[in-house]
Amino acid sequence: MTLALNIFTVLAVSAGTFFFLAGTAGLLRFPDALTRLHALTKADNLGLGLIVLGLLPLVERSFGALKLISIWLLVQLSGAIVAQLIADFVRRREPLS
Amino acid sequence: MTLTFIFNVVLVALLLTVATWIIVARAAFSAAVAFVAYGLLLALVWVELSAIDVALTEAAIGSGVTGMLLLGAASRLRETEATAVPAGRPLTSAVAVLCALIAAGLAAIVLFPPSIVFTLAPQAMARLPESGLGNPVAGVLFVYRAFDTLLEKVVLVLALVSVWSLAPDRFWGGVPGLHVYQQPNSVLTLLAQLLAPLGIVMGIYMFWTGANNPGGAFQGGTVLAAMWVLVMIAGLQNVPSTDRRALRYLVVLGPSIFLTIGLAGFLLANGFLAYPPGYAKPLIIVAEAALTLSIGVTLGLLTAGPPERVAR
Amino acid sequence: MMNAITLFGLCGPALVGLGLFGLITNPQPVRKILAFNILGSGTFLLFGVIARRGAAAGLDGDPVPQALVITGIVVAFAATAMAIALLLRLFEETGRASLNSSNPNNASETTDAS
Amino acid sequence: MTSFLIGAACFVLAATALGLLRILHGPADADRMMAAQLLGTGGVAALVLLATALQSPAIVDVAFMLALLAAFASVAFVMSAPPSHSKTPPVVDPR
Amino acid sequence: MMPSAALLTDATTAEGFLLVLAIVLPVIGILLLFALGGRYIERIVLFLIPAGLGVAAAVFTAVWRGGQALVYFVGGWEPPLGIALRADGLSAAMMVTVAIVIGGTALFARQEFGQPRGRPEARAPLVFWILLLAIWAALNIIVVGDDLFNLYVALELLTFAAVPLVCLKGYEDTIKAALRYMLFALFGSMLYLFGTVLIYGAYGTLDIVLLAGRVHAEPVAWIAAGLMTMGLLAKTALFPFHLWLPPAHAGAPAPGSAVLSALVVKGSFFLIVRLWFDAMPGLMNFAAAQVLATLGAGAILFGSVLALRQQRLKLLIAYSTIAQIGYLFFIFPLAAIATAGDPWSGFGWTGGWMQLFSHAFAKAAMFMAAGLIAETLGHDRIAEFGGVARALPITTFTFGIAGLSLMGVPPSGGFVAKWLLLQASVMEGQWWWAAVMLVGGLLAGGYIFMVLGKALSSTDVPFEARDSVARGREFVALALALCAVLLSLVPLRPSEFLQIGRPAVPVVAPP
Repeated sequence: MTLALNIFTVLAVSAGTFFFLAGTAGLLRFPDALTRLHALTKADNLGLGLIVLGLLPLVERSFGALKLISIWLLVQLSGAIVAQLIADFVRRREPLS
Repeated sequence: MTLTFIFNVVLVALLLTVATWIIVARAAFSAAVAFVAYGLLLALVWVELSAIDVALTEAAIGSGVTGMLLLGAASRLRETEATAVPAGRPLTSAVAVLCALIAAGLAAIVLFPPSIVFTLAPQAMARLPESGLGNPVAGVLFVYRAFDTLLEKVVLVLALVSVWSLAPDRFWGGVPGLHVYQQPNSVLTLLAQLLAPLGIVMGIYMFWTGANNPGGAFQGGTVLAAMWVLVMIAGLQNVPSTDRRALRYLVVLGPSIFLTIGLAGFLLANGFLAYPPGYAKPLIIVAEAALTLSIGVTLGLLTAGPPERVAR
Repeated sequence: MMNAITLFGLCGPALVGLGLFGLITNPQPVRKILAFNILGSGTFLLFGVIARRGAAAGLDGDPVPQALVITGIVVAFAATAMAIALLLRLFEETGRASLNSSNPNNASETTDAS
Repeated sequence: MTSFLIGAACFVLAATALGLLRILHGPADADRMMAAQLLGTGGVAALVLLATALQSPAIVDVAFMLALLAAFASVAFVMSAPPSHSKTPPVVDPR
Repeated sequence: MMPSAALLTDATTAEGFLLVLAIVLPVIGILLLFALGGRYIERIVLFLIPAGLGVAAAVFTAVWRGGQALVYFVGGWEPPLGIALRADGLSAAMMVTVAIVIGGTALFARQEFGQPRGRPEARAPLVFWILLLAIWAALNIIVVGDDLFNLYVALELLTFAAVPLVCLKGYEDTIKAALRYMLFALFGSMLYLFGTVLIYGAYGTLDIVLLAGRVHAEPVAWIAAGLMTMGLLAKTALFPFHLWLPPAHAGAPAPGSAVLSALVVKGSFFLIVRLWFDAMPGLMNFAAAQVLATLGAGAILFGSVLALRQQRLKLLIAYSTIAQIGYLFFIFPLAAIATAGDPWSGFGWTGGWMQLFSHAFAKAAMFMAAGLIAETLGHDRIAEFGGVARALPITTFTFGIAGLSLMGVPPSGGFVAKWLLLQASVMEGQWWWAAVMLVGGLLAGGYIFMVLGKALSSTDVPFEARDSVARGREFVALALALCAVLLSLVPLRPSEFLQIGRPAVPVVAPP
C-alpha cells in the first residue's frame, strides 16, 4: 500500500513539474502576449494541482491536507481571474498584437 | 552537493539576477514589476534560512503592499523618466568600484566568521516558558524586546502622520487618492469578493497561531491591509475620509493598549513592559489582537497615500 | 567549505553593494527608493545568516536577530511609503520628479521666507 | 522520498526561473507580470514540496501567504498601470 | 563623584523609571493628539510640556545627587537579552537641554500653530505638534538608549518626525528639500543598521556597556564602526554630507528650523560619540580622530565662507549650523587621545559638550529671531534689513547675543566651549585645530556683523511692517539666547557633572 502510494506521489509530482516546465516554455516561445498567458495559466494550475495531489498521501494531519487543497483552490481561482484581468489589460494596451 | 544546496544556488542566482535587473533596468515601472518577483524570491530565501516568521513578513510586505506602492509611483512618474539625466560614466564607474569594494569587504567578514559564535538562542529559550509563549520570535518581540516593538508601532503612526501631512491644506481630513488609474470591472469585483474573506481568515489565523507557531500580529495585520486595499480598489468599499474619528481610534488602538499594558507593569509587575506572572500570555494576546487591527488599518492607509479629495 | 550559510552570507553583501550603487548613481528618486529596498534586504539577509549561524537550544536559528529583522522590515516599509508620498507630492507640484535643479546655493532664490 | 521532493522543488524553481528571461526581456510589462505570476505559482509549488519534505507545516503557511498576495500584486499591477493614452509614449526597455 | 567600574554592572537604579517616563510622556501625547485631533492641542500640550520638563529636571537631579548613572532594564530583562536604558551625566545634561529648547519652541509656536477655534481641524497645527513631540521622544531615547538596535528605531523615529517638519509649509522647494533629506537619511540609517548587524554577528550583543567589554580592534569592528559613522555623519550633515541641510533647515517654519538645527542634527552626533567612546573604546586611534576632525575643520571653513555669501537670513543661519557642527568633531582628537589619562576631565571633552549645549540654545534663539524678522518684513533678504533694529530691538538684541556664542566671544557658552577646545588643542600639541577655530571665529564674526550692521543701519525708505509681532515670542527667543550666555557662568561645574557615569577605562591610543 505504501509503495503504491509512493509511486503515485512520484508520478503525480513528476507530471506536475513537467507542466511547470511546459508553462515556462510556452511563456518563452509563444509569439504574443495572449497565447503566452494561455500557456501560463494552464501550466501553473495543472502543475500545482498535480503536485498537491501527489503530496496528499504524505500529509499526516487532515488539517494539513485541507490547507494544501485550499492553496491549490486559491491559486486556481485567483489565477483564472488574474489571467482575465491581464488579458483585458493586454487587449486594451496593444490592440494590434 | 546536496539537493538542498542546489536549490539554494538556483535561488541565489535568481535573486541576484533580479536585483541587478532592478538596478540597471531602463524603465522604473518594469523595475517595480521585477521587484514583486524579488520579494517572492526573498520569502523563499527566508524559508531556507529557517526563519519562517520573517518569510511570512517578507511574503506579505515585499510582494504585497510595497509592490503596490512602487508600481503605483512608477506608473505615475512614467512621463518624467525621459528627462532624467543619468550620472556620468566616470562617476558611475568610480561608484561601482567603491560598492564592489564594500561588498567584497563585507563578504570577507562572512567568509571568516568569528571563532566563537555568539547566540542568544539558549537564553531566549530558557526564559520562554515564563511567558507561556511557544514561538521564540514572538517571545523576543513581545517579552524581551517589547520596547522595540512598541516604538516600532509609534513609528508606524508617525509615518502615517507624515504621509498625511503631505496633503495640501484644503484636502486635510479628506479622502486618500489610492493612485489607481483604471476603473474597477466585474472581474476584479469577483476576485475581491473571493479573495478578501480568505485573506481575512488568513490574517486572523496568523495572529492566532503567532503565539506558538511562526506568524503574529504584524504578518496578520499586513494581510488585512492588503485585503482592505483590494476591496477599496475593486470599489466594494469607499476609501474612508481621514477625519473619521473611528479610523483614527483604530490606528492608535493597538499602540495604546500595548502602552497601557506596559505602564500597568509598573504597578502590577516588575516594571515597564513586564507582565504579572501567569498573565503574560493572555495580556500579549490582547495586545496582539489590537495591534493586528491597528497594523492592518495603518498599513492600508499608508498604501492609500495622502488625502487628495475633499470628503463629502 | 561552501555551505548554505556561506552562500546566503555572500548573497547579502552582493545585494548591499548593488543597492548602494543604485542609491548613489541612479538619478530618479523612485529608482533610489527601489535601490534602498534592495540595500535593506541585503542587510536583513546578512542578519538572517547570523541568526542561522546561531542555531542552538533546539532552534534552527537565533530568534533575536530574526525578531529584529521583522521590526526592520516594518520600519523600511514605513520609510518607503513616506518617501513615495513625498515624491508624488513633488511631482504634483512641479510636474517633475528629479532633485537635479535644487542646488542649495541658488534654490533659495525662490524660497519664500517666514 | 524526501530527496525526491526536494529534487522536484529544485526542478520547479529552475523551470520557472527560465521564465525570468521574460522579466528581463519583456517586451511589454504585461509579459513581465506574467513571468512574476508564474514565479509566484512556482514558488508556491516549491514551498509545498519543501514543507512536505521537511515535515514543516509552517512552510505551508508561507505558501498560502504567497498565493494570496501574488494575486494582490497582479491586481495592483493591472490597476496602477498608467492609462494607455498618456501624452508621451511609455519608455520601452529595448533589452 | 568619580566614576567607578562597579557602576557599569549596576542593576536598575531606584530612579530608573524616570527614564521610561521621559520617553513615554511624549509618546502618549502623540497617540492622544492623533486620536483626539486638533481641538485638544492646547490641553494636551499644556500638560505635557511642563511634565516633560519636570521629568528631565528630576533625571538631572537624581544623577547629580546620586553621583552615578541611572539604569533601567525594560521589563526587568537584563541585556544582552533585554534592552537597557542608561542616563549618565552627559545624558542628563542633554535631556535638560532638549527639554528647555523644546519647551521654548512650544511657547514660541503656540500662536503660529494654534488650532483656530470653531473651525475644522487644520493640517499644520496638528502635524506640527505631533512631530514636535515625536522629536522629543526620539531624542530622549537617543540620549538614554543603551541598545544599538533600539537606537536605530529611535533614529528612524527622529527622521520620520524631522522630514515632514521641513516641508510643513508645502512649497515646492521645501518638498524637494524634504525628499533630499529623506534620501540622505534613509542611506544613513541603513548604513547604521548594517554596522549594527555586523556587531551583533561578531560580539553577540547590542548593549553598549556589554559591547565595551567585548570589542577588540579587528577588521569587523573597524568596518562596522566605519559604516555606522558614515551613516550617522550623513544624518548629522557633517561636511561633505551637508548638501541636504541648508534648504531643509531654511525651508522649515521658524520653530521647526529651531528644533532641527538646535537638536535634531545633534541626535546623530551624540550617537557617534556613544559609538566611539562608549561602545567601542580603544578602537579610536590617532588617524581616525584626525580624519573626523579634518572633516569638522572643512565644515567650519566651508560653512562659514558660504554663510558669508548668503543673501537670505535663514540660509545664512543654516550654513552657520554646518560650520558650528564642525567644532563638535574636535572632541575626537582632543578628548579621545587625551594625554592626561582620563579623557573625561580633559578640556577637550568638556569643551566639545559645551559647544553642543551653547549652540543648541543659540541656534534655536537665532532661528526664532530670524522667523520674527521675516514675519515683520515679509521677507528675509539681508540687504533690505535697514531699520529692523528700530522695529524689533529685542529680537535684534537676541540675534546679537546668540551670535556671541557662534563667534566664541565672552560672555557666552560658545566662548567657554571654544576656549576650552583651543586650550586642549594647544595642550595636545595639535595647534592646527586652534588655527581653524580662530579663523572660524573670525568668519562667524563676519557673518553676524553683516546681519547686525544692516539691521542697525537706518533706511531712507521706511519699511511697512506686515505683521506686528507679539512681545511674548520675542522674549522666548531672548530667554533661549540668555541660556547660551548663562552657560558661561558655570564653566567648571559641567565638567564634573559630565563625568558622572563615564566608563572608568580611559580611551588612550598612542599617536
